[in-house]
This record gives sequence, C-alpha cells and structure tokens, in this order.
Amino acid sequence: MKTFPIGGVHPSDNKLSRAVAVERFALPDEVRIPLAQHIGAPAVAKVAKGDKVLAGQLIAEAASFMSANIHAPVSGTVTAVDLQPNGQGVRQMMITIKREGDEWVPEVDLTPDLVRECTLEPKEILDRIKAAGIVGMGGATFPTHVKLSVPPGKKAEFLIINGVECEPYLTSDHRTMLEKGEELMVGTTILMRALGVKQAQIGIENNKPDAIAFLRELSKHYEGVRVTPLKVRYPQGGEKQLIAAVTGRQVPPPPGLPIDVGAVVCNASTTVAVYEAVQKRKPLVERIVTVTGKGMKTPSNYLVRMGTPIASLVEAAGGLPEGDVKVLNGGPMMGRAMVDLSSPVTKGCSGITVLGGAEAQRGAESACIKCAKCVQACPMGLEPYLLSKLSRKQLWERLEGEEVTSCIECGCCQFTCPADLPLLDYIRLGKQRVMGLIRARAAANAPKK
Amino acid sequence: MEQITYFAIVIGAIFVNNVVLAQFLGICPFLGVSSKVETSMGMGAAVTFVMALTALVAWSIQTYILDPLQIQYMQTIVFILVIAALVQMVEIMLKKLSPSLYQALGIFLPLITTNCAVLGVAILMIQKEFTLLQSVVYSVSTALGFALALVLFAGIRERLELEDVPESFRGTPIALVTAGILAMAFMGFSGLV
Amino acid sequence: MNKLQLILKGIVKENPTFVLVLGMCPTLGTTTSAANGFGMGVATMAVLILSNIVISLIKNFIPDKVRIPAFIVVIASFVTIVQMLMQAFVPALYATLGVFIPLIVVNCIILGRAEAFASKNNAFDSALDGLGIGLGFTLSLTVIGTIRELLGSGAVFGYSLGTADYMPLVFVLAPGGFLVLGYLMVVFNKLAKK
Amino acid sequence: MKSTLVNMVAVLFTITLVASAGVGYVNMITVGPIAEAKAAATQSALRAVLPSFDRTETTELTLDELPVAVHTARSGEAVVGYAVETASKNGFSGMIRMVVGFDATGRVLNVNVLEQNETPGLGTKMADEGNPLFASFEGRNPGEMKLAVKKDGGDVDALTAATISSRAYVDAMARAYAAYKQIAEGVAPAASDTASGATATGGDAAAAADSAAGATAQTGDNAQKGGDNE
Amino acid sequence: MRDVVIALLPALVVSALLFGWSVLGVTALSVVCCVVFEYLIQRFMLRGAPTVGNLSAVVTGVLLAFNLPASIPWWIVVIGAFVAIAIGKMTFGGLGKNPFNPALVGRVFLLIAYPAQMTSFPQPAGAVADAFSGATPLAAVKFGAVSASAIDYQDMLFGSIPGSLGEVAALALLAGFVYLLWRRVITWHVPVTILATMALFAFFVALGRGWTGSLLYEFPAFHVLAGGAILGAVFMATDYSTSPMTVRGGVIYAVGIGVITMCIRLWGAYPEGMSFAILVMNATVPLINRSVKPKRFGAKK
Amino acid sequence: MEVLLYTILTLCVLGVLAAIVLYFVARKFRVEEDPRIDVVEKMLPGANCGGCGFAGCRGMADALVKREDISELFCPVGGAEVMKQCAAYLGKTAPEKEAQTATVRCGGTCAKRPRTNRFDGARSCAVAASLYVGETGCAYGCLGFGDCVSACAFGALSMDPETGLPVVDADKCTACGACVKACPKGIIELRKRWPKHRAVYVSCVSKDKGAVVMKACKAGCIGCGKCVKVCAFDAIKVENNLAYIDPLKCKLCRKCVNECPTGAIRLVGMEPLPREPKAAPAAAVKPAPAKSADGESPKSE
Ligand SMILES: Cc1cc2nc3c(=O)[nH]c(=O)nc-3n(C[C@H](O)[C@H](O)[C@H](O)COP(=O)(O)O)c2cc1C
Ligand SMILES: Cc1cc2nc3c(=O)[nH]c(=O)nc-3n(C[C@H](O)[C@H](O)[C@H](O)COP(=O)(O)O)c2cc1C
Ligand SMILES: Cc1cc2nc3c(=O)[nH]c(=O)nc-3n(C[C@H](O)[C@H](O)[C@H](O)COP(=O)(O)O)c2cc1C
Ligand SMILES: Cc1cc2nc3c(=O)[nH]c(=O)nc-3n(C[C@H](O)[C@H](O)[C@H](O)CO)c2cc1C
Ligand code: SF4
Ligand code: SF4
Ligand code: SF4
Ligand code: SF4
Ligand code: FES
Repeated sequence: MKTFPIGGVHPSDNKLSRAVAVERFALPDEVRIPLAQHIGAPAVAKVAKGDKVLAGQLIAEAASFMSANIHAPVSGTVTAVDLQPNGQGVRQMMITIKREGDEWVPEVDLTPDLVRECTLEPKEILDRIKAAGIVGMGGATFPTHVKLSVPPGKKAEFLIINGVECEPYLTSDHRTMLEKGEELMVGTTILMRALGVKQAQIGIENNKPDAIAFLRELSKHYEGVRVTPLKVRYPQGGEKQLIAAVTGRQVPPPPGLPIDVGAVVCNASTTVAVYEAVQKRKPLVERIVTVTGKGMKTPSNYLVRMGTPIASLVEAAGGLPEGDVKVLNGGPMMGRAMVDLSSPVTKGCSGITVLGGAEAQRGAESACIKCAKCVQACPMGLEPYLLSKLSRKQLWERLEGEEVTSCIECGCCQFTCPADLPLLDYIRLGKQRVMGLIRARAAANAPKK
Repeated sequence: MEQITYFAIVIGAIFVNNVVLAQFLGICPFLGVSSKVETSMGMGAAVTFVMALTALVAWSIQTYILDPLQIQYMQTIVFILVIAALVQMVEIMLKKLSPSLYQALGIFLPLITTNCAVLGVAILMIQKEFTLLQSVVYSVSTALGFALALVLFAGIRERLELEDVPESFRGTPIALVTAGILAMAFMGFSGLV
Repeated sequence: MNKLQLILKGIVKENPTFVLVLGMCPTLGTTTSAANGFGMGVATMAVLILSNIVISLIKNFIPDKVRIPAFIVVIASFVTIVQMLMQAFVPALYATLGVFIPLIVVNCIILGRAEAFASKNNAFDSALDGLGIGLGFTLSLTVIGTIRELLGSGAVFGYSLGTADYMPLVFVLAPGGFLVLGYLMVVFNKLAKK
Repeated sequence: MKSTLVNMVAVLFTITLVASAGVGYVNMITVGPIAEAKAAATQSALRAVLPSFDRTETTELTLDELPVAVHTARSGEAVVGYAVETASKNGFSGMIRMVVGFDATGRVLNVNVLEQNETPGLGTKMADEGNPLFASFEGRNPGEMKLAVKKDGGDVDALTAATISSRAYVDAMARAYAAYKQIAEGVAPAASDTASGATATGGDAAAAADSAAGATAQTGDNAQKGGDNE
Repeated sequence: MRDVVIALLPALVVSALLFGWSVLGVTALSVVCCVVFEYLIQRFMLRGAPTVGNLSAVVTGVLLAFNLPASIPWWIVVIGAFVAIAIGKMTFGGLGKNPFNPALVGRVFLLIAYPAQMTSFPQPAGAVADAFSGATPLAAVKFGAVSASAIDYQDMLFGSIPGSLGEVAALALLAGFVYLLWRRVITWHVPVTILATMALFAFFVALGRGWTGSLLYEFPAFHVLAGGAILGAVFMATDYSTSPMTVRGGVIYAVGIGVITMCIRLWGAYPEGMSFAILVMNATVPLINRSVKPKRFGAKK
Repeated sequence: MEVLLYTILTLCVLGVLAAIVLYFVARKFRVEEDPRIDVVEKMLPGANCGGCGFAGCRGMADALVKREDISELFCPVGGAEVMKQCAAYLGKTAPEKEAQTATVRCGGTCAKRPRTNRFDGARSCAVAASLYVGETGCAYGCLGFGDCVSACAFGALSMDPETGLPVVDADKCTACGACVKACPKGIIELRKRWPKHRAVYVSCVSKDKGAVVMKACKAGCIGCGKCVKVCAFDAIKVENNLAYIDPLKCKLCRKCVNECPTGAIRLVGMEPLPREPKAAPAAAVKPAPAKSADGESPKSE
C-alpha cells in the first residue's frame, strides 16, 4: 500500500456522513460574499449598493495574477459592500446580496447532461478556469489557474487528483467522487489537456473502497487516468505527502514547489468545478459542505451556494447540541474554530465540524517531557517541540534555521503530544514571523539588484 | 619508572583525570565561557593551542635552563611568565583574526593566563618526568579534556536556556550543580588507566 | 568611597566566590575541610594584599602590552617568596598548607583584583581592597569547607561528631565541591538580595 | 600607558630583575633551613615506624619494577630496625605507598601509609588505626605468614568489601619484606630484578639521598644489569 | 508513565520472590520519598502547581529502588531519593527539564557516598550456594573470586544471582520491554543498540585475546545478562527527557552507552559501568540533539 | 651566589624576550577599535533591553560614537541624564526627549466587556490574535494573555486578575517600548509622563461604530465627539469612530472626562472635576489642575 515516507498519525476517521447522499440546500434569503476567499490579493468589487445582480454574474474581479474572480451565487440586490466579521470574528470586506428568485446569467448551461468532448486549446481552458474564479477546494484556496500555469523552464509530468480526504469527519470529496464520477473523469482529462500531460492518478485513501471501485471502473474509459489506493494515514492528502506517496518524489523544502518534481495536484471537488467551468461555463458559486459531528442529529452533505450563513447549515443538520461545543470550519485536524456562526460559506469551506464534550476540549497544557512523539509524527521531518519552544522564546532567527517554513501546519504534532502542548499554535505564529522576516529581507535586498 | 603508553596518557588526561571535573583546574573559564557551544569550542581551541605551546616551551626551559642551573625553585615564576606572554600573544592575534570569537571570549582570554589548568599542566608534566613528546601529548590531551567538558557543558546550558529553570538557580548555580553531576558521572572512568 | 565600605564590600557585595565567581579552583580544591579552606583563604589574602600594594605602586609605569606579564611576575614572586619562607621557618604550617600555596599564583582573584582595582587606585585603597576581598574569600572558603567536612566526614574543624559512617563521602570529593558551592550560591544570592 | 618597544622591554626587564633578585635572595637564605626541615620530616616519618635510633643508611632497590628504599636504622653499631619505603600499583585506583618498620629480626613494628587513592570508606581504611590488615601483621614476621588475604587462602584479614585494596596492601608488604631480606640478610629475592646502592649516614644526608631517589629510579633498568652490590 | 510502572512490575515481583519482603519495603520507601520530596519542593520552593500526578516521581522511585541492594539500610534509601529528586530533577525545574536521569543521579551519588553498603548484596533464594558470596557476578568475575565458567546462565535469566534488587531478573525485565514496545512508550532502537554494542564489543575483545576459554569474561551473553545492562538499556537509557529526540541520535547515544559501559567493566575500577555510562551520555544529549536532526522531508541526500 | 646570578639572568632574559616578542606580534596584528566605545558603553545603563533600537547597549554605544548626529538616538532607560553625559563625553549635542510612560488604552474589564467564547489555545496574545478576534465581542480590545507583561524587562507591568487587563507601574516603567512592540493589538502607547504620573487618555482603541462598540463593551469609545467640543486646547480628535487625546497638547484640564458618556476617558492621579451644570468655558481656561501640576514637585524616584 502506497503512503508517504515519514511521520503521520492515525486519528479515528469518524466519517459519520459517509453514506449520506448530497442534498441541495435551500437558497438563503441573504448571502454575504467575502472578497478574499483565496490566497493572494482580495478581489476588487464590481458592484455597489443597490445594484441588481444575476446568479453567476461577476461581482468582483481578480486584482492581480495571484487572485480570483468572484461571482454572485444568487440573483438579487446588493445591499451593502462593507466590513463584516468572518468566522473568526475578524472584519473583512464583503458584498451582501438580498436574494430575489434564482435567475442565472444566460451563458451558463444548467442542464445535468454530461459533456465529454473538449477540444479547447490549453490557453482557452485556463482562461475559462480563471474566468470562473476557481480556487483550490481542498483547503488552501490557491487560484487554480495560477497552479496550472507551469512556469517557463519547468515541465509538468503528472497530474494527481487529490481524493484522499484524510481529515476525520469530512466526506464532501468522498460524496463528490461517488456522485459526480463522470464529471470528475472529464475534469481530469481537461486538466491533463491543459497541462499537456499523459497521465493522471487519482489518489484515494483506502477507507473509501466504494469510491475506489467506482472510479476504477470509470477510469477504464478514460485513457491515462488511474486510481491509486493509499494507506489510511493522516496527512495523506497533504500535497507533498500525496506526491511522495504516488510518485516517490519529494518536493524540496521551501521555496520548492510541486512543479519542481513535475507534479500538479488538484483536489477532486476542484476538478469537478473545472469540468463545470470549462464545459458548462458555470462559475464557482456553489460547493458541497459536510456538516457533521457526534452531537449532530443528522450529519449531512449539502450542496450550498456560497455566502449562505453557516448557522443555517448547522440548524438544518439538527442544531447545535447542548453544552460546551466547538464549531470548526473544516475538520478537527486543520479546521479553524469559529466564533461567529452567522459568517458565510466560502470557496474553501469543505465542512463544518461540531465537536462536543471531551472532544471539544483541549487538555490542560503540562511540561514537555521530551518524549519525541511529535518528532516521530511530523510528516515534514521537523522538530515541533523545538520549533514551538523557540517561537515561545521569540528566537526567530533560530526558528528559521530549524526550517519552520517547511511546516505544513498539519497538526500531527499537537495531536500526538501527550503533554497537550499547543505546539501548532506557537509554530504557526513563529512561521508567520519568520515568513515576515524573509519577506522583509527580500524587500530590502531587491532594490539593490 | 613505569612505561606509560601514549594511549594511557590520552585516556587518562581526557577522561579519568579530567582537568575540570576531577582535578579542579580551570574552573573559572569553565563556568564563564560555557553558555554557548560555539564559544566553548573557540575557548577549547584557544586553550589547546596555548597548552601545547606552553608544554613545548616549559619543557625546554625546565630541561635546558632550570635543571642544569639548579634553579628549579624558579619554576613557578618562569612558567607563569611564559604563559602570560603566550596568552597575550594569542589574544592579540585572535582579536585580529576572529573578532567575533574575541568578543565572545571577552574577559576570559586574559584569564587563560590565570587558568590554573595551564600552569597546572606545565607543573604536572614536569613532575611526571615526561619526555618532550609525552609532555606535548599530555598537555594537548588535558586541553582536549578541558574542551570536552566545556562543550558538553555548553550543550547542557544551551538546553537549560530554553527551559524555565527556577529563577534562583539560573546562571552559575545551575552550572555548578550540573558540573557536580557530571563529575560524578566521570568518576566512573576511574581506574581506566 | 568610605574606607570601611571598601573592606566590607568584599564580603557581601563583591564577594569573590559567590558574586564575582573567581578563584573557583582553589575554592573547590581546598575546601575539603574547614581548616583547609581557612588556611587557603588566609594565604591568599596575604598575597592579595601584597600584590595589590605593589601593583598599585608600579601601575603608572607599565605599558599596556606587558601589563599582564608584569603583574603576574609580581604575583608569582610573592607567592614563591611566601612559600619558601614558610617552608623554611614554619615547616609545620607549611605541611598543612604547602600544597595549596603554588595554586595561589593562578588564582584568578589576584590577577582579577590587580586588573580591576589595584591598577586604578592608590596603594592604601588597594591594600584595603585586598584585605576586604581576602576576608570575603577566607570567609567563603571556611563556610564551604565547614559544610563539606560536616556533610562528607561528619566533623567540624576536625572534631568528629561520630556520625562519619552515615555521611555521604561524595561531599569531600570533586562532585561534592561543585554541588555544595552551587547550592550555597543560591542561598547566598537569596540572603544578599534581602 | 602606551606601549613602545623601549618601555616594554625596559619595564619587563626591571620587573624581572627586581623580582628575580628578590626571589633569589630569599632562596639563598632559605635553602639551608628548607633542607633541614625536609630532613627532619623524613626522620620523623622513620621514627614513627621504628624504635629510637641515632643514624640511618639508605639503600635504593627496584623490586618488580617499583622502587623500594630501605633505611637501616642503627643505634651505635647495632641495627635496631629497618624502615622500608614500599609501594604497590595494584590498588583499586592507583598507587599505594607506605613505610613499613621492621625490627632487627624481621617482625613488623609499624606501618605508615603515605599515599593511596582508594575509595573513601572502603580501601582508605588501610590507613586507619587498628585496621584488620595492620592487625594481621603487627608484631609478626611476614616470612612466617602466608602472604595473601584469607579469601585467597592466606593469613591476612582483609578489609571488608575491599579485597582489591587489601591485596595491594599485602603486595606492598611482600615487597617490603623482600627488600628487608635482601638488605638485612643479603638474600636476593627470586623475583627481584635489581638493587642499586647509595649509602649515607646521618640526618642531613638522608635528605640528599631522598632527592637522588628520582634519579636512581630512572636508571633502574641499567642498574639492573649491575646486580646487587651491597 | 503508568505504562512504565506496569512494565516494571514483573521484575519487582520476581525480585520479591528472590530476596523477600525487604524488596517491597525498599521500593515502597523509595517511591514514597520521591513523591513526597517532589511534592514538597514543587509546593514550597518552586511554588508551582503540584506535579506528582504525572507519576514520574513514582517511576524515579521504583527505578532508584531497582538500583539498590535489597539489604540497603532505610536511611540510605531516603538520602538517595532526596538526591534523585531534589538535585537530579527539581533543581532543573522538574519533569522534562532535567538533563540527567534522576534515578541514576541518586544511584551514583549513593555508590560514591556509601560504597560499602552499595556493594554488598544479599543472597537470592535458590542461588547456587555461596557462588559469589554477596558480590554480583560481574564483581565476582572481575575481581577474580570466581571464574567465568562457573556462571550459570539459567540463573542469570531467572535472577537467582546477587545484585541490585531490580536488575537481576533478565526475563522479567524483558517482559517489561515487550510491554513498553507494545504500548509504544519507547522504540526498540536504543535498548537493542546498547545491548548489541555491548555484545559485539565483548565479542571483539574476546577475539582479540584469542578466545581463551579459561576466562570467558568477554563472553558476549555474559555481559548482556549481567549487572544492570538490561535494566539500564530498557528503562533508564530510554528516559525521555535525558535521551536524544531522533532515532539516529538515539543510536549514537546507545552506541556510546554500550562502549563506555564495556570499557568501565573491562578496564575500569568499577565492576559495573552502566549507570556511569548513561549519565555520561546524558551529558552529550543536547549536543546530539543539536547536530543530529531528523531527516527533513524533501531535503537533498 | 652563582644560583642567584643564574636566577636573575634567566628571568631577565625571559622578560626581555617576552617584551620583544609581544611588541612585534602586537605590531603585526594591530586592530583599530575606537576605545571610546568602551567608555560610552560603561556610561549606558547596561540593561540591554533594546529600547534604543539597537541590539543591546554596546550597539548603542557604537552608534553614539560613530554617528555624527546623535539627536535621533535615545536611551529610554538612562533618560536625558545619561544622554547628556554621553554627549558631553563625545562632544556632541544630546537629544532632548520628553519623559514617557507606557499607557494601556483598553478599559474593557471583565465586568464591562462580557466574554462570548473561550479560547483554549496557547496562552499568548500573539497566538490568539493570529487566530481570531478574542474572547469578547470587541475586535480591538485587550486579549488578556499578558504578552506585554512578559516583554517588560523591568517588571513594570502586571495583569490585574480582577479586570483581566495589564496595569503599568509607572515608577518602574522606563518607556523602553518593549510592550508596545509586544502587543499585537496596538493597545499600549508611550505617552508623555506628567508629574505624579497624572494622565488623561482615551482608554479604548476600537474603531468600530458606536452601536457595535456598545454591544461588545460598556467602556468603549463610541466616537460621539462630545469631548472634542469641550476641549479648549484642540487636543482631541475623532477619527474612525475613535477619540484620541494628543498627549502633547493636553493640559490635563479634565473637562472631557466628565463629558464622556461611556467613561472611556480615563483620569489618573487626580480627582475629577465636580460634576456641575456647565461652567462658563472661559473660566475654565486656566483651571486649578494646571496650577497644582506646577506647584507640586515631581515625585522623586
Ligand atoms: C507563491 C506560491 C507560488 C506557487 N506556484 C505554484 C506553481 O507554480 N505551480 C504549482 O503547481 N503550484 C504552485 N503553488 C501552489 C502550492 O504548491 C500549493 O498547491 C498551494 O499552496 C495549495 O496547497 P496546500 O493546500 O497543500 O497548502 C504556489 C503557491 C504559492 C504560495
Ligand atoms: C495536512 C494537510 C492535509 C490535507 N488533506 C487534504 C485532503 O485530504 N484532500 C485534499 O483534497 N486536499 C488536502 N490538502 C490540501 C492539499 O495539500 C492541496 O492543497 C490540494 O490537494 C491541492 O488541490 P486544490 O488546489 O485543488 O485544493 C491537505 C493539506 C494539508 C496541509
Ligand atoms: C563504588 C565502588 C568502590 C569500590 N572501592 C573499592 C576499594 O576502594 N577497594 C577495593 O578493594 N574494592 C573496591 N570496590 C570493589 C568492590 O567492593 C568489590 O566487590 C570488592 O573489592 C571485592 O569483594 P569483597 O572484598 O567483598 O570480597 C569498589 C566497588 C565499588 C562499586
Ligand atoms: C520510558 C521511560 C523511562 C524512564 N526512565 C526513567 C529513569 O531511568 N529514571 C528516572 O528517574 N525517571 C525515569 N522516567 C520517568 C521520568 O521521565 C523522569 O522522572 C524524568 O526524567 C523527569 O524529568 C522514565 C519515563 C519513561 C516514560
Ligand atoms: S504542524 Fe508542522 S511541525 Fe507539526 S507535525 Fe505538522 S508539519 Fe510538523
Ligand atoms: S510530543 Fe509533546 S511532550 Fe513529547 S516531545 Fe513533543 S512537545 Fe514534548
Ligand atoms: S511598561 Fe512597557 S515601556 Fe515601560 S518599561 Fe515595561 S516594556 Fe518598557
Ligand atoms: S495589552 Fe496587548 S499584549 Fe498586553 S495583554 Fe492586552 S492584548 Fe496582550
Ligand atoms: S582559579 Fe580560576 S581558573 Fe582556576
């Protein structure tokens, strides 16, 4: 069984909603659309208060190459363009639209028919992806057209579709693969065409045998596409880990990129979104969100328009359970705790996990006993205990020397630490500071050249 | 006189009779210059150099001047003068060649002069009636023993820097306690030679 | 500075052992008993006072580059003279203290005080400084010696308390020296702060 | 003060001149007393293990690679005893040196352990008063004993839990006895490899012999060929 | 930590069967003292929240007891526990901060302070009559009281030999080892490397000496089974806070322990060198951690 | 006599030799370093706090010696006194700088600013700020984990468990600015130091609209602007829904204090003006506080 070379942990997977078919979620009365739903510069609003918009209409435009378009998820009237709290309570620019019916811009093909054939040039494919505002839906929300624009001098050799979904609880990719298998396959061939590669592998963790069997069957009809089952081990879905598992090649440490080893990774849902953008001209305005948790009455997978308040999803899945709960945007390993449930669903939101009771609580932090479990667990070969300590002591230079920038923030260390130390909290802080230092240095050096 | 092999001299000087941990010589720089591994290596190198040089010069002086003239009682003065001059020389050279190391070693460089270890070694090697080569081997090994203790120690102190050692123990006290434990550990080597 | 203060500062504020952390080798090496510690302290004090005086007298004539060699020759001469005189005329005393005497040459305190004090002050003040630091040194060594002797061999100034069999011998060996000094330093710092 | 070649040389020269003159002078006036004091020390060490005597002669031997010094003590012409400086390198940690006093007939009078690095509380007991090792020898002639600790089938009571040290003690004692035999009875011990002589009389000279001991020891190998000459 | 205590139980039981009730007395006293000292120091000197709940003081107590002869006077146990906890651990700030193994600090302190009491061992039940007269096999062979050929390996496996109360029962200790591996408390690298290094070292020395059958002191199995080799390798060298953080570092550390132990055993003054070797290598751990980094993902070979 | 001669000869020859060798080595390896740096370093307080913007006092000394114009450089710990001393030594002009004190501009005590959630991550303001808004509804207020407290090398800050806010001990504060840098929310400001540590300042940094502020915190500034109108010295400005009192213009007249509807303006070291029906503005121009401020001598350290 293929897997990545070092570290990793094995949390219990708790995929409660694994067998629950995707349900189309009721259209919300009001949506709020943040202008920053992706890595890179926030988009620039193209509408103002009082404007009428149609679903699928461009309402904010990419601000630069590293940015992404944003489209109206519903039709209605823009009621505000202002600062609103996001899930973490931090104020962000958002466009608020009051929904009136569900009218789409005409060029979008809303029929469910499968369109296999694609004869577009790579450039045209990229343009359509860019126009549709597609960003990585595996969590990092990296603009997909940027990822597909292979820099000169580099060559893509493999396409890897990330169907791993190694986060416990989450099942949105799993359901996507089962329910949109054909679309996924066509999306894969489109991506292969865009990149000019001959082969693609779909990596799926072994705990989804139904998806593996189903896609294997389908892949017989698509040349160059193969399904690769992978060992159940977190973070198998991490880009670098996936590449290592599938190809045996290790992406070099930062600033190394997947393309340096000839690989491009796309999430399964992203691939389906690419299909819809290219073949049906449908921008990225809806996505599948898993709403789950042991205390939830009906853990579900909803097909949701962007901007829908998260509170309404939670309500639909049975409401928050009694007692001390923690609501995470994302899964328990990498998700961010939310303090404001009225905040909207965004492009990167693959699931809402509600943890209750002991699960919601972090243990009380005690002294590091140097057990080295974090070192063994780190999939990047780092020394989390040291990184966290150095960050605490604000020794940023030493932190840089210990390669903190390689950390993928997977949380394996924090998960495994028997002393319940908030390792990742500090490492993340340290990583931010070090990245800041590196940027400052680069900026200071740049003009001289 | 017993035949002393060079191997025995080396093991003896580094482990069994470690200058710092067993003979109580050179404690001041040991405590003062052991907070960083890099500096401690520098100090170790400096001491090694000075000791080797001292061994050569002191042995020659003893053999060719003090003994023939029957003025052994001048040993201490003559040796210490030579050592002081040598150290001063090393200091001046280091300042030019490696200012960072010079900065780090700070006031401790002149203290090599009064580093008991240097004079101690010079006197001991004469006492042990070593040949010139044996003397040099002996003093270099002693210096290596010093460097070893220093570097081990610096490693531990660097680690303790990151830990929250109880307030009142920080600095010299914890260093001394650590040295005590290390000295106990090194007692295990007794009898090896 | 008040002359009395000059003497007293050596005992607490600039205690050579606990505060300046100089002269550690004889401190550790000779404190296996209270009497040894005391003897070493006194011998050191004698040399310290003499060398401080002489150095403060000649300080103005010494070029920088040969300062240390010059000072150390002065110190070594005193030590050798003291040693020879003791050996010749008070052999009994020499028998107990003799082995420590040459160690005084390399006692960092002496050169340290020469550098830090005597080379900047007049002869009288330097003598007082030597006296103060010497007293501090003697006091520290005696205390350390007493504790080590008590813990290690169950005796005080050589008078056995009859508990020798129960005492951990390590304290008169090398590790015990380090440990006692380390913990004493903590106690000293705590007391000095108050 | 700024350093120039002239002032550096001049100052250091002056200081060394004064210092050396001072030290040299003190040395001159103290050589005599120091030598006397040393001699007195040796004498008192010998007196501690011997009955009263008025002069000694010293013979340096090398037995089994270790130097041994036999001080023959006389009162008038009569030999009153022998003090043997002996050693063993079989100690638990390092050399053991001791002085053994024999009476004219070879019985052990007293033992004075000069140097040992044994474990305090175990091996160091050999230097205590009335320890079992000394008790085993006191007043007895080693020649009439089986020179081994009881554990090895000998007649000597060992120190508890310190057999190694005890064996070393016995080893030193055996060496002392062999030397005694050689000097007192002219019997060269089978295992002996050497003896070389330096005979002197009176207190002062003992010290001179003492300082020559080093030299003798160094040339031990050559001396071996000379055989025993006294 | 609870797992470590559990893993130590078989050896404790076997030891109690061999040496009688005093084993339990010594162990209990040691544990109680360690816990009480830790509590008092934490409470009144460091003024922190009590930390005895993490059971590390219990482990230290048991391991200290395991390194003492069953016949040790009670007051020595108290002193040992005090040294282990106060000097070895709390001076540095407590759990996880100490650079040296606390139990070994206590044990070595006692060894140097009370050599007589620390080196006379009671005869275990069922031992070959008087083979060693209170000395451990290592001491007996080393100091020439017994020839190595008289060693009964079966006794060494089951523990019918004199020695510290927890070190004699090789099989029981190995059972604890298996339990720790199973519970993933430790990895096999350090213990196995130490024992393998010792065996190999002995083997090569024996080879160098021409394998003289008369004195099989260099016989590999003897060294692995004798003295504190297994106890040290499995339970003391693996102590988290005093051993390296990486597997490769651990191997270097383990080789160091093995070599130093064998040097002391073969040529040093002490019959057993495990405790010293572990302490000496403890001192190198910060340096090892500094220089031996885990294999970074994607780093060039 | 011979011996004496040799003695003298030997030592003198060695002494002269040493002098000559040292002289030539020194010439060959000469290093130029401005000796004034050492002197200036000794004049500086030696706190090595970095408040001057250099890595430690030596860095500052270096800059003081090397730079032509030192008016930009200031050691907050030593203050004007030390700067004058250094400048006098170096023959340069010392910078003039007003004495300052760290001021915590958040009044959101536990009582006035209800908790809306519980943070269970690392107890650090920097970490919390990087993750989300904080435990209360106010996105600007103090997070209460005391990063500023640990940043202060002079022990001038402490957390008040009652209010959950840091408190400055103005006597200890040296205005080094470490806490200002440490606070991720930018709450701490260095403000002019008045005699007796008197102060008037807006204890809020929230830029939210009044209604939002009121919902989250009862002590916040709602940007109503009443204080602006009453200030006779044009010291107050409202920007982004937040009032700010310029410490250099403020004369401590205290009129704004009674005006603030939420009590966001804090008054320290003085009695508030009696609350009376509006006094004639002209009469209040030269009020009592100014007099008393002049009248009292500054509190001696
Ligand atoms: C500055 C930057 C440049 C990138 N350039 C490329 C690229 O040229 N090719 C590529 O395949 N991915 C590129 N990436 C995308 C990353 O490799 C990665 O796919 C993205 O950060 C999301 O991965 P994650 O979800 O594992 O974090 C880039 C990312 C960053 C931050
Ligand atoms: C620890 C970690 C775990 C991840 N797990 C998954 C996963 O299970 N599935 C997935 O599609 N992406 C996962 N990602 C994101 C991928 O690294 C990568 O960004 C993504 O597959 C790239 O595709 P996208 O740009 O289309 O999202 C993970 C990232 C990290 C850092
Ligand atoms: C710490 C320690 C110190 C020892 N010191 C000595 C010593 O000074 N002298 C000695 O003969 N043996 C010493 N030994 C060796 C043992 O006591 C050894 O068991 C003993 O010499 C032989 O046993 P027995 O004398 O009880 O027959 C020491 C052993 C240890 C562990
Ligand atoms: C595998 C393992 C081994 C341990 N070994 C020791 C030991 O040898 N000595 C000891 O005092 N504590 C030991 N402990 C307990 C604990 O880690 C020890 O008290 C810490 O060194 C205290 O900081 C051990 C714990 C574990 C988990
Ligand atoms: S979060 Fe970073 S340091 Fe921790 S295990 Fe993951 S990659 Fe390693
Ligand atoms: S897992 Fe936790 S306790 Fe163990 S070494 Fe890492 S940080 Fe320390
Ligand atoms: S309170 Fe702030 S400005 Fe004042 S001394 Fe402390 S850190 Fe510096
Ligand atoms: S003032 Fe700033 S640094 Fe201080 S506790 Fe509040 S948020 Fe943290
Ligand atoms: S006295 Fe300072 S080094 Fe020895």
